[in-house]
Formats: sequence, C-alpha cells, structure tokens
Amino acid sequence: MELTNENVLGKLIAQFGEENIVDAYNPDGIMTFTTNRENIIALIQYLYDDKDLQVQFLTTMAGIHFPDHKGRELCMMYQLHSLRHNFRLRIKVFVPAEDPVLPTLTNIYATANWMEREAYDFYGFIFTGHPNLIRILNIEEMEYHPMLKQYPLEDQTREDKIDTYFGR
Amino acid sequence: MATDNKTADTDQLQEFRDNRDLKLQDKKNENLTTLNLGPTHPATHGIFQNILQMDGEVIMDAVPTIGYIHRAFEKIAERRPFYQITPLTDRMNYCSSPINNMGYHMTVEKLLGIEIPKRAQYIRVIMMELARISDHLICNSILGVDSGAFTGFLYVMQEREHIYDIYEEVCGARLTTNMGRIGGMERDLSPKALHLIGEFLKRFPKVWAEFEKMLTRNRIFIDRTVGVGAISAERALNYGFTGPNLRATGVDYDVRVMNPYSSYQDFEFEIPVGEKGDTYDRFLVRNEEVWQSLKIIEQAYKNLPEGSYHADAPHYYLPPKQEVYTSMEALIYHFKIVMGEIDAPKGEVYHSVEGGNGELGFYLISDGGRTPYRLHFRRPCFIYYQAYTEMIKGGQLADAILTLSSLNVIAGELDA
Amino acid sequence: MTLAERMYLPAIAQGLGITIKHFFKKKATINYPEETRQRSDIWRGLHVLKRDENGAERCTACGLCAVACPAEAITMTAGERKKGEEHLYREEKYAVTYEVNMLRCIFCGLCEEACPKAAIFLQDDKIAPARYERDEFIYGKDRLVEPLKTTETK
Amino acid sequence: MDSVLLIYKGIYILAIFGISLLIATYSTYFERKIAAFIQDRVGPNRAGPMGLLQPLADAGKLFFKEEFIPAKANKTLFILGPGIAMLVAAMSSAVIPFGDTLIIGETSFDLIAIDVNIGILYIFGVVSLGVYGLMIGGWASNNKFSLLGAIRAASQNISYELAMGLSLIAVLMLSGSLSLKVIAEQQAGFNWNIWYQPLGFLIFLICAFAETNRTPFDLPESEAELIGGYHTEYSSMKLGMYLFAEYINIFVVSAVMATLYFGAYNFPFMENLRNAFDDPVLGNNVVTIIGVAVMFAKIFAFIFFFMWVRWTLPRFRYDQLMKLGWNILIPLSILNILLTGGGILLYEYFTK
Amino acid sequence: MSDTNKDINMAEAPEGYSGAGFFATSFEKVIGLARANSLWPLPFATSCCGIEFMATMGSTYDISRFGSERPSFSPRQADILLVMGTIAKKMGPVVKQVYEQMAEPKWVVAVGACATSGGIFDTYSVLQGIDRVVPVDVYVPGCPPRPEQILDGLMRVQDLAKNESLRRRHSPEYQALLASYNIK
Amino acid sequence: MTESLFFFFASLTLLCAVMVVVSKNPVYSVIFLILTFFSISAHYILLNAQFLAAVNIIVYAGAIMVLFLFVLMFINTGKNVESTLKKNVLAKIAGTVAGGLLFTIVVAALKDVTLGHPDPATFNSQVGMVENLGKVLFTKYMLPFQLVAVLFLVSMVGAVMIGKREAGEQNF
Repeated sequence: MELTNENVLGKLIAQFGEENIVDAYNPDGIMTFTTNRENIIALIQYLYDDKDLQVQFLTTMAGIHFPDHKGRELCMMYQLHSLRHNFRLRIKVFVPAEDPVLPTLTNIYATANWMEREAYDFYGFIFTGHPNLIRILNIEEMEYHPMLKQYPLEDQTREDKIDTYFGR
Repeated sequence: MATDNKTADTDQLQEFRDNRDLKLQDKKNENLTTLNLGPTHPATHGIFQNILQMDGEVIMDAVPTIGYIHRAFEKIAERRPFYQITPLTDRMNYCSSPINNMGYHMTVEKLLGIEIPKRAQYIRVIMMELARISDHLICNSILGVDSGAFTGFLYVMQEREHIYDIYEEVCGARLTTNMGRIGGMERDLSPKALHLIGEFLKRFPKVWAEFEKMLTRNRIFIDRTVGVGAISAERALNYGFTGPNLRATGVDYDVRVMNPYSSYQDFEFEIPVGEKGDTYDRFLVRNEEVWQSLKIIEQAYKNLPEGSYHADAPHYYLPPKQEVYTSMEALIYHFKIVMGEIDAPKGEVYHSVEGGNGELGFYLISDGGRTPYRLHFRRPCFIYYQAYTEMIKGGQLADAILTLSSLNVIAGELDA
Repeated sequence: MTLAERMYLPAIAQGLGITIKHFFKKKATINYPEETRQRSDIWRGLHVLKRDENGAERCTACGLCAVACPAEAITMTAGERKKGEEHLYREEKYAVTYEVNMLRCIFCGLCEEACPKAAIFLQDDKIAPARYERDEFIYGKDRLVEPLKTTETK
Repeated sequence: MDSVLLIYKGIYILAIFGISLLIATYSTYFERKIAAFIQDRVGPNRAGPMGLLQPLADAGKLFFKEEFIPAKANKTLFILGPGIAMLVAAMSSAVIPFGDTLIIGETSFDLIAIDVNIGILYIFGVVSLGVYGLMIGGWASNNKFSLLGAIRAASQNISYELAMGLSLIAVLMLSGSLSLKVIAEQQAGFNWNIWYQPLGFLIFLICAFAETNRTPFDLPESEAELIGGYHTEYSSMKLGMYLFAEYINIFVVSAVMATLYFGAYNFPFMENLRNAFDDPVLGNNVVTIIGVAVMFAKIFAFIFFFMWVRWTLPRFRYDQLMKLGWNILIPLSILNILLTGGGILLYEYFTK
Repeated sequence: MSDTNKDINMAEAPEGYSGAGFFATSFEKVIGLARANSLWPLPFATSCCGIEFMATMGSTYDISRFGSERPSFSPRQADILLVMGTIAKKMGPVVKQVYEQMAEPKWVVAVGACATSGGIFDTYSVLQGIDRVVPVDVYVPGCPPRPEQILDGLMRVQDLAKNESLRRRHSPEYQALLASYNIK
Repeated sequence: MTESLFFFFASLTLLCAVMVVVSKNPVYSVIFLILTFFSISAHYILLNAQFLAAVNIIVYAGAIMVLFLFVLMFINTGKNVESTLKKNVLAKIAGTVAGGLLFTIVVAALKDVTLGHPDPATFNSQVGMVENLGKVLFTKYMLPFQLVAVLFLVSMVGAVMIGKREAGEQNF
C-alpha cells in the first residue's frame, strides 16, 4: 500500500471510527487530525504495530494552550514518523484546562517520558500511569505552569528595564 | 529512501544487557555510595546533574536532573516577532548555531510560502555543513579531552577558529551567528569569505586526518571507548535518537536525505553508519561525517550558482539599505517588517533539519499575529540525555563520562 | 585490532611523532594585548551613533532599533530639534537620551539592520571592554555618538 | 668519617635537596611551556622574561592563599597527607649517584649522598611509601571524589610496584649489586644496561609512569572524572606540596631510570677523555663534571619525555590499568627475568 | 541599580593602595604580582560563553600566557570564578555554594550578557545577573564575548590582584560586602 | 651513640605499638602501626641488617599496610564501632583473660633468657648485608628457602582462587 495521507486516514477511520478521527487536514504536508484521550494510546499502539504503516518513531510531543477555546483549552500534539516509509503524521488531543488528564505514552515510547514531564512542567498536563511525573526544567517549588498564556514571560525582579519604547 | 535497521548485533547486545541487569539486581542490596556528578562537574560541559549510585567504580543507578539553564525559549518565542527569534536559536545548540538559525528560517519560510533562490540555498548548505563540522569537531575533540588526550583538542580548535573566521566574514559574529534572514541570507558571500572557504577546504583535511591518526587506532583510546555506553538500534529508536548517535547504532536515518531541504538533493554524500552504537562508533560516525560535510562543502563551493542571495519577498525580507534611505515605499516596508507587522498566514508548520546532533525540529503555529502563537523546538539533546541513564548503568565512572561526551549533550539545547 | 595495535606502542609512537612535530611548528598564538587579531570588516562590535557629513547626528529617534532589539537593551527619549540646532541634528526629531545597556546587548546586529537613517552601526574595530561596575555599561550618548572629526572627543 | 667529609655530606645533601626542589619548581614551568609548544601555543610569557618567574608566582600565590580545612575533614590527617607526600618524595634522591668522585687535594668526594649497599631497595621502599600521602590526604578530605582518587592511587601504586620490582631484578642479576653506585660504575663508557635490558626498561618506564601518576596513568587525579582526585579539597600550599611532590617524584624516577638503564653519569669515550689529560686528577675531575652534566641531561630528557607523553596520550580506565599491570606487565617482567637468567648462563657458558 | 549593588560598588573598587587606612607595602606588591600572574580559573561554563572560553584556552588566544591555563575544577584551588553563561534560578544556589567553597583571595568574573545581566533571557527562570547571588568583580560584556574580551576581563582581575592589600580580605568593608550576600 | 639511638627507637616502638591499641580511630591505628614498622626497621639498621630493614618497610609498610588502609577507607569509620564492644562485659572479661595469658607466656619465655654476647673474634658484623644473607640463604638454608617459596606459591594460588570465586560457581 502506498502511504498517502488519504490512505492512512482511511485506514485509521476504518479502524477507529469516524467519531474518533476528526478535523483531518494537511497544513504543511503532514497529515494532522484530532482524536480524544480515550483512543490516543490505542491509536498510537495500532500505528506502531501495523505491518503496513510501521509508525515507530515519536518525533516530538508539544503542549499548546488555546485559552479561547472553551472546554478544549489545552492541546497535546504528538508527531509520529514512520522511518520505513518516511511518512509523518500529527495527532492532536484536546482536553479542558480544568481536567488536563491524558494517558501516558511511556509504555510505547521511552522518549515520551521526559516529553510528558516537560508538558506537565509547562502546561500542567497530568499523565496517568507516568512513572515519575515531576517537573523537569523548573524548580519543584514553582507554583504555576509557565507556558500557559496567562503567565508573564518576564522576570519580575528586573529593575533596569524601561518598557515604553519596546512596543510590547 | 528506506531505512534498514541493521539488527546484526542487537540480539547480542540485548543478551549482554539482560545479563548485566541480573548482575545489577544481585548487587542492589550491597552498600552503595552516592556520587554527585554535576551540575558543575568538569565532564558535563554545560550543566546538568547526575546522581550516581556507585558500587566502587561501577555505576548501579543514575538519577539525572536537568533544567539548570532553563531559559524558556519557547515562552520567549511567543513574545517576539518572527525575525527576533533567530538570536534565540543561536543559543540553543551553540556549537552549530547556523544550522539552528537556518532551520528556523526555513520553517518560517515554509509558513510564509517563500521560495529561496538556489544561490542562497547553496550558501546555506555551505554554512550549515561548516557548522556541522565545528559541532562534530568539538564533540570528538572533547571526547579526547575527557579521555585524557588534551592536545588533539587544541589542534582542531585552531581549525574551528578558521571556521569562525568564515562565519565572521559572512555574518559578523563568531559563535552566536544570527546568520541569515527569513528569506535568504543578509548579505552575499564576500570574495574574502569565498577565499577563506577555499583555504579551509585545502587545509582542514590534513588537520582532521592528523587528529584521527592520534586517536582512532590508539589502543588505549579503543579500549576506553569500544563497547562503552552502547545502545541497540531498537532502544535508540524507542528513545527517539536521531543524528550521529542513531547512525552509530546502524540506522541510516538522516533528515538531509529523507526530507531534503535547501537543495541537499543536489549533493553527493554518504551517510556513515556504525554497528554497535557504542562510544567508539559514535566517534567514528562523527569523524566520517566531517569528511562527508567537507565533500558537500566542496561541491557547493564549486557549483555555487549565480543569482540572488535572498528571495524576492518584499513583505518579509528587508529592502536594501540604500533604497530605505531614498525610497518611501521601501521605507514603509522596512518599518513594517522591523515592527514585526508582517502578514504571516495562519497555519502550523513542522520543519526539521539535520542539526549537529540530530533531527532539529521546529513546530510553529501561527495565528496571524506578529509573533508565533507557539513555537516548539524538537531538541535532540533533550532526547539523548534521557537515555543516558540506561546507557551508563553497569559501566564505570570513566565510561559514564566518555558516554556523555560522545552523546554531545549540549546544555543549551537540553534545557531550552 | 591488528597485532600492532594490540601492542599499544606503534600507535603511541605515532602520536608522539605528531606531537613532537608540532613542538617545532610555528606557533598560532596571537599575543593579545600587544597584537590584535584581524577582525572582519563586518564584525559586530561596539555601537556607534554616526554623524552625517556635516557633523550632525543622524539619529532621528524613530525607535526602530529599540523595537528590533531582542534583548531590550536600547532605551531612548525623543526630542524636537530647536532652531539653531540644525548643525547638531539632521532631522527635526532627535534622541535626547540614547542608552545602550552593553551588558544586555547581544551584538546581534538587528538594530543596525533596523535603522532607516544609517545612524547606528556596530563597529568592527572596537569591542566593549570589561569593567568593574555594572553601571558603567549603560552607554549614553556621550560614549555612543561618533566624535566630531574636527574637534576633540567631548 | 672525618669532619671535612661530614661537612661535605651536609652541604651535598642540602644541595641535592635544593636541586630537587628547584627542578621540581621549574618542572611546572617546563611542563606548561612544553605543553604549550606541543599544542602550538607559547605558554606562560608574562611573568618575568619568557615567563621564567611563573613558578615563583604560583608558589607565592599558593603560600598566601587561604588555608582551607573542610569542616568534616579529619584535621590531623588532612595536614599530614601533603607532608608525607612531600617528605617521601624528597627523601628518595639520597642514594642516587649524580656523578663520579671529585678529587680535591688529597680527599676524594663522592657525588652521592649516602652510598648504602641496598640503594635500589631504599628507593623502592621510599617510593612505596609515597602512596600514603595520597591515601591519607584523600581519605581525610571526607569527599567522595577524593576517596575514589585515594583508592585508585593505592591500588594502582601497589599493582605497579610489583612489576617495577620484578623488572628491576633483571638489572640486579646483571649487576650483582643493589648499590646504585656500583650499578653506575659498571656501566662505564657506553656499556649501558639499556642494551641488555630493553624489555626491562620498557616495563620499568611504564611502571614509572604509573608510580608518578602521570598520563596515561593519571587516574587518581583525572580531571574529567574526579575533578582533582585526592587533592580535590586541598587549597593553598598543601595543594602546592602535592603538586611539588609529583614533580619531585618525576625527577627522582628519571634519575633512577638514567642510573639503572642509561649509564648514570657515564658517557661514551669518557676513558679516552680521561686519558687525554696529563694530570690524572684534573682528568678525573673534568670527566666527573662532564658526567654530572650528562647525568642531568639524561634526567631532563626523561622529564621531557614524561611531559611529552602526558600531552599525547589518553588515559586508561581503572580496570584496564589493573589488567595491564597484572596480566601483561607482571608476566612480561617474569619473562624478562627468565630471559636475562638464560642470557647470563649462556654468556658464562661461552666465555668460560 | 538596586541598593545592594551600590554597596558592592563601594567595596569592590580597587582600593588596595590606600583603602581602609593602610598602605600596600612592597612585600604586598610582590605577592600581588604573584597572585596576578597565577590566577587559576574555575571555568563555570554553562553555555555559549563556555565555548568561547575554550577558544580562549585554545592556541590562538592562549590564556596560559597569563599563567591561567590550569583550570581548577575544584573550587578550593581556584582563584577566579569565571561564570560563563546563563545562570538560571535553579542554578543560583549552586553558584553561591561554589563561591563559598573557594578559598580567599577569590575574584569573580561574570562573562557574557547572561551572567552579567540576564541578556536576552529576561524570563521567569533566569537570574538577571549573578551579582544577585555573589559579588562580582569584573563584568565582561558580549554575547558571547570574543576571547579578547575574556582576556581583557582577566587582565582587569590582574590589575585588581596587583593592587590589593593582603589585609583587604579581613577588612570590615569586605566582611560587610559578604554579609550583604549572606555569605558566611 | 648507638646505644642512645637504640633506646630512642625502642621507646618509640613501644609507644607507637601502644598507640595502635589505644587509638579510637582505626586509621590512626594503622598509621601508628606503620610508624612501629619504621622504628623496627631502624632497629634492623642498628643491627647492620640493611636488607631486612628495607624489606620490612617495602613489604609491611609499603604493601600490607596500604591494603589495611585501603580496606579501612571503604568501611565507614565515622561511626564508632568499638564503643559498643567496650560496654560489653563479656568482651572485657575475654580481654582480661587473653591479656593475662599473654603476659604469662612472655614472662615464661623471658625467664631463662640470657643475654648473648657475641664473640668479637668470630663475629662478622657484615652478616646482615645483602650479599652474605643471599649466600647463606642459597647455600646453607637452601631447602627451607625453597620450601618457603613453594608455600608462597601455594598461598598465592589459593588467594587467586578465593578472589576469583563467584557465588554459585565451583572452581574446585
């Protein structure tokens, strides 16, 4: 089977049902679709195991915060890669900000461990089943998740800055 | 191109690993010493911590801690106009800043849909390969330093100075280059720069051959590195390894070949692969990659096409200075671009380049504003360091240090 | 490993040969304070605020450099040129104060690129020196503006 | 022993001690210069002309640096450690013949501090004590890196002492004496032991590297792994003493190697030179003085070699070092003893 | 600038000659010279500037000319703490600890934009200049500074060392300076 | 002069030996033990037995005690191990009994000792020198010497066997 975005999408929809694979589009040639947290692990496991696809490489995971999307503020993006077929795909899962719980991917990809910790650190995602979900980059005492849009970037202790001319 | 996972030695390795794990479990109950490697240990080159559980000289367990130079790149990127993010990328993998710069530029160009002229692409290739050389050069010579041979390091460092000379001639800085602009380079290669590149191509092979001669077949060095910090192809892939560290395990995955960017398809080069994924293989793969990079530079240098060094994209690329001083239209564009008010389209883009250390990815979401909505960096070092614990377990303290240097974990990229 | 490599000594002898060769080589060192290394013409060194050919300051305090600065190191206040100051300032608006925090500055060159009046440049022949105090690194106009060619440095 | 000789011995011992210190001091300078030259640099050149005052600057700085005894360290032993290292290092040059006899008037002066008939054993004993300085210092610092360094130092020194001793035995079989003076005299002219004992010399050389903790055997203080090893916690002159002791040890080991294998103060055609003078006393004295110069030239050559190797080679790993010592060097030195014994028997068989 | 920084300025000035009521004797000058020519650095290299420090150690610039090529990774043996690179808030206590472990006399050089002022990283996680945790003697600007600038900073420290009285480290001003950083 | 030196070294030996027992810190004990060996070697030198003196230092002070120290360093000596021992009544009784027995033996052994005075006519002051010692060992005491060598070899092999044996592995 030639791996085109349509083929793979069709295959996944056939496997997981239309209600679980939504919003599919190709923003930059990489197939992107959205699923939900109930199916994400099974989906990635399926992609991993499938003989035709062999999507066995987790390129990256990134949290995104959309404060304006009510009920689905936080997004987790998984980008996978089939090295065998040089086929990339991107899966998104949206969760509400007050319930940022996702299942962990560490059982399939070892690399997900730190990526999930980073997502927890930055956005406050909770990964159920993660072996060691603690902050990774920031100090453990930090009280907020700095990448959320509502928190400021700047170091509040800086004194020598005059903001007037920066247009920010 | 298909990637054939060479699984010749994987079984053996797995067996070795299982046996070792058994041994480790036997010894778990004995008295262990805790050794704090880092955050400022001389071997860490940058700062990250490893708390080792040692049985004499043998490492039983390691707990890594990172974040000691967390600088919040991704957060800053959400507050800065597109063109101001280039200096940030400089400071990620500072051993090979041009690759980061240009990787980022290409990502934004992909978002904006700008086509870059061939000449600019070739210049980028030359610069990126020079950066790769300087990156591998540091990594491999530091491996020498950590194994006690300091001198080779200084020999190749002199060559790095010459690479810096070229950078200086191209962009005006040595390390944090801020090289290139969205839409091309900021200036054409000057005759002096071309001359320097030519000189470099002539001189460098000798120096590199000499460096190789000092270490590659030295038994002490071989003993120190063979079988040290080995990882199987399977585990490496599971850990998300890319770049030289993955190729050392035998997987010939290279972004330059798999998803060619910036005209890499025009060049003849090979992807060196190792077998066992140990420190020695990583060393050899990097050595060989330097030779391949030289080959690419030579081709690009010889076939440097004529043409413009930047894209014709007045909305995104700053107009020439002379026009700004005289023409009103150019001045308006100039103001718009500098204020960051370019009309970036909404969208999301992932672009990856083969960085000094592996697949350096940029995941960019734009909501049409003057800054990226979200810019996520796929940082290879972040991934390598995670596997470090697994790689050093059962080895000795000295092994751990060599493994670390051969992984070339760079703190700036690790912590972002 | 071949037998020769197993015996340690040939490789060691080879290494020793290389190092002794370098022992007699010409040294690459540049004695810095006495000699300086040639820098590129486009080296991004210390800032300078240029004057035009009549000796008037070119800066018009448009603020583009401050906006372009990723380190937020530039601050300025603009002022209106008064009558009789035409020989001092080229445009009607000028920078009353212009400060670059050399510690914050990352010498990326974006200010030079942003300037529409060819006023600010990063010189290739000067680099910011090390100092004892943090305050000394706020370079005001007294240290940034190019000295007049005819008169002494003010 | 008459009073003249007694006074002479006193002066001589002081002189040797001073020379050891001086050479150790300037070894640091030459180490830096040689390293620099090997690495295409120029090295220290701003302290005095050509940087010649560099060691003095280092010493001056170290003397006036704050004495620092870590809170959890064992204070007595912490101070004792560098003292032992220094003392032991300085002691060992006593039995080395730096030259033949000088004849002034009626008295002849031996250019050796103490001519004991167990010279080699003396050196061997003293060198084997050197490790106490490192061990005690490393342990007393109460720092894990120091402790690891101390442990490495101890096991390394013990292991290599064996091979060193065994390689020496072959020399002793040739000379039939333990006195360094006798061994030196036997190698008159160009009849150096190196021609008979190349393998033994090689083993001795390697062990000498290990005993002085120099690259490729500098595990106890390997910077990349243990920061400073046993002297991690030391500051000021206590550190200086450790560094000093290392260089004195290099000096002594070089002297021993020159004496045992490279004919000490002997040089080719020395008999011809001696006979070229009409006055036997003058001839003797001239040859002796040249001999002293030759001895020091040999020592400096070895010191240079030590530095040259240090700036070329990577270091071993702990287990590889042990393996090299026990599995390769000791069997080799035993083989060397057998070969030497066989050689001697053959020689006697054919000549008698 | 904050008030604490003002305090630093008072005590940090090279006041060796006439500072706190005593004068540098010729003996002190000799020791000062010795110290100045034997400044062993502790390269606290965290990021980019560390790479430029490598270049400074390299053959082209050769820091050994100043007698400083022996990097002392053990703080006890070091004379100058060269802080090169970003110091995050997580790292701040470590810098302070290293400084406390160093034996007197000790100098601190903040190299590069990040160590001196935070540079472009005006973020929640980065310390805006290490002079918030340890007293800094010399600031070296640049991001990263050229090796020349690092050498420049080193020579500044040499000037400090040459003119410093042996007793400065016991003077009340110095104790007050340390106390202002909660050291000792 | 020799006599005063002898008394000096003898008292030093005794003092150090007592300190070995008295010292609370085992590392100090080892260091005093080394000093004891040194003063014993000094006695050998006084007896003109230079070879014995040197070998005593090389073997005992240079190798064996290094190993002692080596082992002690691994054991955490921070905790005072013997403090629990001291409080034990049984240990006290055992110590007293053992000490008493030792004392009795010493007294018994020294009771009949007569101080030997070498005959100046036949006494060879060089008997302790290396060459003479070697000659005696390889002629008069050839058999015992070789037997001792075999004994050493056996013990060495044994040590290697013990050292190499791993759990659950049968080497014998």
